Amino acid sequence: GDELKYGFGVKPTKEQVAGWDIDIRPDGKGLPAGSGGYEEGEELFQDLCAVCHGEFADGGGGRYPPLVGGDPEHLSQEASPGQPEKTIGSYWPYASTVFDYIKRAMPFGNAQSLTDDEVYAITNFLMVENDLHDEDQPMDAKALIAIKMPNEGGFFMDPRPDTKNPHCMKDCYKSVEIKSKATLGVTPTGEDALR
Amino acid sequence: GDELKYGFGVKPTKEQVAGWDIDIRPDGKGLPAGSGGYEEGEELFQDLCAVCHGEFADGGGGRYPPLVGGDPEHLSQEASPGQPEKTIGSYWPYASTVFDYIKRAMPFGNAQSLTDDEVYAITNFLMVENDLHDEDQPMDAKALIAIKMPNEGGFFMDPRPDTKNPHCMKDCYKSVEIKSKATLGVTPTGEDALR
Amino acid sequence: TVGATGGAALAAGNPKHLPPNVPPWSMELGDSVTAEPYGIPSQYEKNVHRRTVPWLTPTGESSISFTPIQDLHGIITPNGLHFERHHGGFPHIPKEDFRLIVHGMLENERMYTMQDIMRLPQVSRIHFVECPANSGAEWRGAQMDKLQFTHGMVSCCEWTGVLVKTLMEELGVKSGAKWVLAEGADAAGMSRSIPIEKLGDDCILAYAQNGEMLRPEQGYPLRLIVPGFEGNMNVKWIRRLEFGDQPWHHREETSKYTDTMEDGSSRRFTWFMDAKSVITSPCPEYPMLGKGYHQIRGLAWSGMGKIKGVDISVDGGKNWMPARLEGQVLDKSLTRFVFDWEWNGQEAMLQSRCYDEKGNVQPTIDQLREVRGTWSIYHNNSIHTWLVQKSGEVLNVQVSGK
Amino acid sequence: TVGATGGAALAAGNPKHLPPNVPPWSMELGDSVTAEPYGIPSQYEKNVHRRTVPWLTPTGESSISFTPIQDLHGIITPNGLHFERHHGGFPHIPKEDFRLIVHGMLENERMYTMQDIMRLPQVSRIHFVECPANSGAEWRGAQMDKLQFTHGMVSCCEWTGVLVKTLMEELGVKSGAKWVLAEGADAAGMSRSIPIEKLGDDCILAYAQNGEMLRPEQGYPLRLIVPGFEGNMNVKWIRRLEFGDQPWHHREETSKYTDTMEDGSSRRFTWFMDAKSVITSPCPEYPMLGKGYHQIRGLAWSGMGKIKGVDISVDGGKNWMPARLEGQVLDKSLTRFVFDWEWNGQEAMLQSRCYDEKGNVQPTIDQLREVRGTWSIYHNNSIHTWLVQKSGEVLNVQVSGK
Ligand code: HEC
Ligand code: HEC
Ligand SMILES: [Ca+2]
Ligand SMILES: [Ca+2]
Ligand SMILES: [Ca+2]
Ligand SMILES: [Ca+2]
Ligand SMILES: [Ca+2]
Ligand SMILES: [Ca+2]
Ligand SMILES: [Co+2]
Ligand SMILES: [Co+2]
Repeated sequence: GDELKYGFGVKPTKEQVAGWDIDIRPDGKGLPAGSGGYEEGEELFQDLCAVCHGEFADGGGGRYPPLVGGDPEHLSQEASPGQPEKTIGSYWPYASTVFDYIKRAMPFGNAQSLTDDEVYAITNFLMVENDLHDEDQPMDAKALIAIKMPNEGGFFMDPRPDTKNPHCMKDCYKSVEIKSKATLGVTPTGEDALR
Repeated sequence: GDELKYGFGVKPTKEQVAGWDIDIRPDGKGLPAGSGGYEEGEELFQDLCAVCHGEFADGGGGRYPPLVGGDPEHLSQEASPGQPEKTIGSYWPYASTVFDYIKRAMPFGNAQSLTDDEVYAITNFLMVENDLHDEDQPMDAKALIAIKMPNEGGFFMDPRPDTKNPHCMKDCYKSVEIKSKATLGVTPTGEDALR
Repeated sequence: TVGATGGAALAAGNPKHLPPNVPPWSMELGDSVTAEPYGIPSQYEKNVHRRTVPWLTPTGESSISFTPIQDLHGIITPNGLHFERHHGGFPHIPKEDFRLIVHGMLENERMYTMQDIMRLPQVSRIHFVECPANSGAEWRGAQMDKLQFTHGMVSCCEWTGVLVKTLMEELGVKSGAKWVLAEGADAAGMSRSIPIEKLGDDCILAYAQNGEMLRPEQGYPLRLIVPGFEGNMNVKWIRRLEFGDQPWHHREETSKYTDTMEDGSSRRFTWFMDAKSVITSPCPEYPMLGKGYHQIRGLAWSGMGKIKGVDISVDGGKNWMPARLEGQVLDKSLTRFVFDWEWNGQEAMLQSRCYDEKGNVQPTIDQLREVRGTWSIYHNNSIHTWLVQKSGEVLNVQVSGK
Repeated sequence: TVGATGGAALAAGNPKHLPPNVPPWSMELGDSVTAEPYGIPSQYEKNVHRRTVPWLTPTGESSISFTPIQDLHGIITPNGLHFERHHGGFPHIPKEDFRLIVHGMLENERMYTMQDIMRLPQVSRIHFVECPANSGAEWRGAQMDKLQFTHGMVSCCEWTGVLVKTLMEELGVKSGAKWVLAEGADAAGMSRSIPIEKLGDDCILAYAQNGEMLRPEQGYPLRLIVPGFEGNMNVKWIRRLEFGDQPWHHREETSKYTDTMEDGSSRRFTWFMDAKSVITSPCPEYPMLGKGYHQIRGLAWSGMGKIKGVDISVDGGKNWMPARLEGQVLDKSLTRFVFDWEWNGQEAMLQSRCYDEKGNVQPTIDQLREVRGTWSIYHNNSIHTWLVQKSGEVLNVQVSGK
């Protein structure tokens, strides 16, 4: 344009932008037209996703992340000592993220290969499995945005700095005790350290 | 030693130092015992050096530097326009450098392989060829140091800074003329730029 | 004075090559110039390379490799050793096929080639990049047995590129724009929401690291540098910047890279990398060589500015002494510290504690857990302890002081 | 405003990979972490490497390779691209077989292993190394047709090692010691006399460049760094330092590296690398892309201190405008400058002229020849001129102004 100081590059066409403008926001901005049913989604999931995420989308006991499981009421240490189980239903604040992430990144190895209808269908399946959607209802933009995620209220903004080390220089402790030691050999050596 | 702050390393033995302490100074310090004659030197030169530096040590028209040639009186542009021919006799300020350099670096590909007697012999040969030594006299430390190189007086200490750009910013010249242009293709491309 | 001269015995070498002998390399010609048109490290440094820990992630394409900081000096990380953190493997993108689309709440939208980007006014800045999962395993206790794995997800280069601010000024940001989505062209389409004040401050669309074009695994041909912020906001292979008025809350800032507290609530947008330091010598990979003088060395850095100082303790935090900062001390950059120590051969607990120019002081692991619990996964910037044993061996431990 | 947008046309790329299409690398997984445990450059940057000019020297073992400064940014030279200047090829020395003997006019003589050297107090400094023969061919007139060959014998790294001063203080220098011989373990046994004031000032026995151990061709495992002084005084594979009271006048400071004047007399010990600069963009390898905005970029450096400023002329030196120094401005280091230019498409003669903090101003080639003649071979730090043609092509020329 004339008012550009340098003028490098070109104005992208609407089509060019649309091909890459795949992001979804929590308020639904970016959600495409389309919809998908639960059964279709379940079938797609079994065909394209279950090999890694398990038939029931709970990880299947394998290496890949579970997409179902955990409990949004059990994220505290009091309720669940140790690493809480964080999945879509137990942890994610917004439903939009499910659609966005599947569309841009899954299946792993063939990202951005699903049609929008297919993403809606798979999202339908996953939301049903996470007890967040009725399997008899289609999933479309409107239905997705209507879903209020159980852990939406569980997030708050970064409050750091949050530690205050008094910066003591002398006689800071009476005694110091070793609480844990790393086990030798726990990290790989030789070829094992190269995938 | 006890008085060392860090104490790393060890005190080298005299032998360890002597094995590497090969440098020669203009006043003769470092010159080893030994000597060599002109004919021996000439033979050694033909056997070990002439293949690169030419039978007469003048470069032989090849790629390697001449060791004989030029004229210490002809280093000026008035006497010899263009690159003056700089060799041992026409340019080097000290005879010691000849011994030092041959001992540490030549022959190229088998450095530090000559005995001290051999270096004296080859030095004898080269000094004779440079009109700086009598071929009937042996070359030893004393004889080497006695040689006063013709261009010894031709050197002086760095006087820089030696330019004074007035750091003009505006209207510095009335006119500017191109005096030369590089020829395209003079530097190698592709595999030719890798030896 | 000290008398630790174990060096000679420990680094014996082949007697044929030692003084007074003249070794072969002082006699035979070496390699020619351009024997390696693009040089490679010495064959005697083959041990210096990135490493991964296969059991940390499901697969190598979504995984981490660690910089061998135990083998490095100064503050620059050489390009071949920069740590990796990928979510879909790293692509090999032909430069001429690369495009960056900048769109959304702008007066002018634009699509750039690499040639376009490189014609814009250029800046060069030295900054660290650290993954917030660095030292993450240590939340639970001393876990990793080597420095490369406790602290190796941090690197530092001179980055060259165009300030995003330059683009923003040229294209004109519409009023109301508060957030920008940065999205990569990798198979993960890695995306993060960046607050616009930060983006227009010191963020760089970078194409060079330590002088040459980015490495494929660092985002060739273009990446975002968000100085001092979480590693994965420094989006690699960046293909898109969308200007908007709300954050996107995408997967890498909700499911991941959020920090869950003891009470089950979670912090989001935990952007700053905190002030952090670690001793790199000695360490498990490079134990003590003997009693006497040892220069303790390490690295310190802060996402909030320059490092102001580093203190060293050799008794697990009871007493501290100031270290010296060596070389360049730069904003949001690795900083080298050194400290002269006399080791008496007894057990010792070595710690470094840094503080930055904004007044932030590196906390102990107890102070951190007090506030954040043990399961927040990320942002473990705690003071790290090496237990030096009488044998000289160095172990990763965690300590508590009363 | 300007309208130079040749970029899109010039960097077309494969339409299948361009927006709105999603290219394969955004869909298929890339390479895993540690696919390259020691990383290598992108296959699309294969053109970026050192080059030599075979006809400059008799043989590759005594020769030069040039850094491709036309392809670089910022001030750091990545290790694989550091220029080379060897006199007997470069050796591959096993670290454990390496020894440094320090002897002569000292209270204590010492022999060190690499382990010993690395235990000593460490410093890290960013310095350029330049061969005095850099730009040497240009004394006679515009000779080399490419920037890599007119100015590529200069590189800049972060060097880490022990200050020679530290050794001198420990070993105790005897009164009367004024000169030190630095000698290498290569097949040339490269030796230079160093004045003791300089050696004890900022000289470093360096073992690391840009964080990792030296490259074989840069002196692995140990080299001398003599900041700001002639390249070959930075002795590589250094095996010996002898303290004495007289200079040695060895071959590399008499037969070579001395400067013969018009009248036939010759300067010796011309140690300082003078203030020097060159425009790296545009240049013959990277011509102008079109009319309008072009950020002129280049490098400036001085062996006497920091660069204070750089001026740019586009009319062969008639008029000058100040450039901006970008990034780090350090003592005896490469310094990046940038200058915003609007090219009107007409012929232009671009020059850069630097000045350092000591008041030295880079001279024109005429000013240099006035003092030194044309045949002094070394230390050509003259203002360099690029002739920009209407086609955008850039030629190496020399000009004279009246
Ligand atoms: C070949 C293995 C594989 C396949 C097939 C696969 N995924 Fe994944 N999935 C992964 C991996 C690995 C991750 C974690 C990626 C990361 O963290 O970088 C993941 C993560 C996810 C996540 C985010 C989980 C979280 O808690 O953050 C979702 C949702 C998901 N996958 C959905 C799907 C869907 C839907 C499909 C099929 C259309 C699918 N995946 C197919 C491997 C796979
Ligand atoms: C395989 C080739 C070769 C052989 C054989 C050789 N030289 Fe050389 N010589 C060279 C090269 C190449 C140089 C220049 C080295 C440099 O500048 O780094 C040189 C340089 C010299 C110089 C310095 C010349 C100057 O003007 O600075 C002297 C003296 C010399 N050689 C003597 C000898 C002697 C004596 C021998 C035999 C004992 C010998 N050379 C054998 C290749 C050779
Ligand atoms: Ca969008
Ligand atoms: Ca069903
Ligand atoms: Ca419950
Ligand atoms: Ca000596
Ligand atoms: Ca004869
Ligand atoms: Ca004469
Ligand atoms: Co965070
Ligand atoms: Co000189």
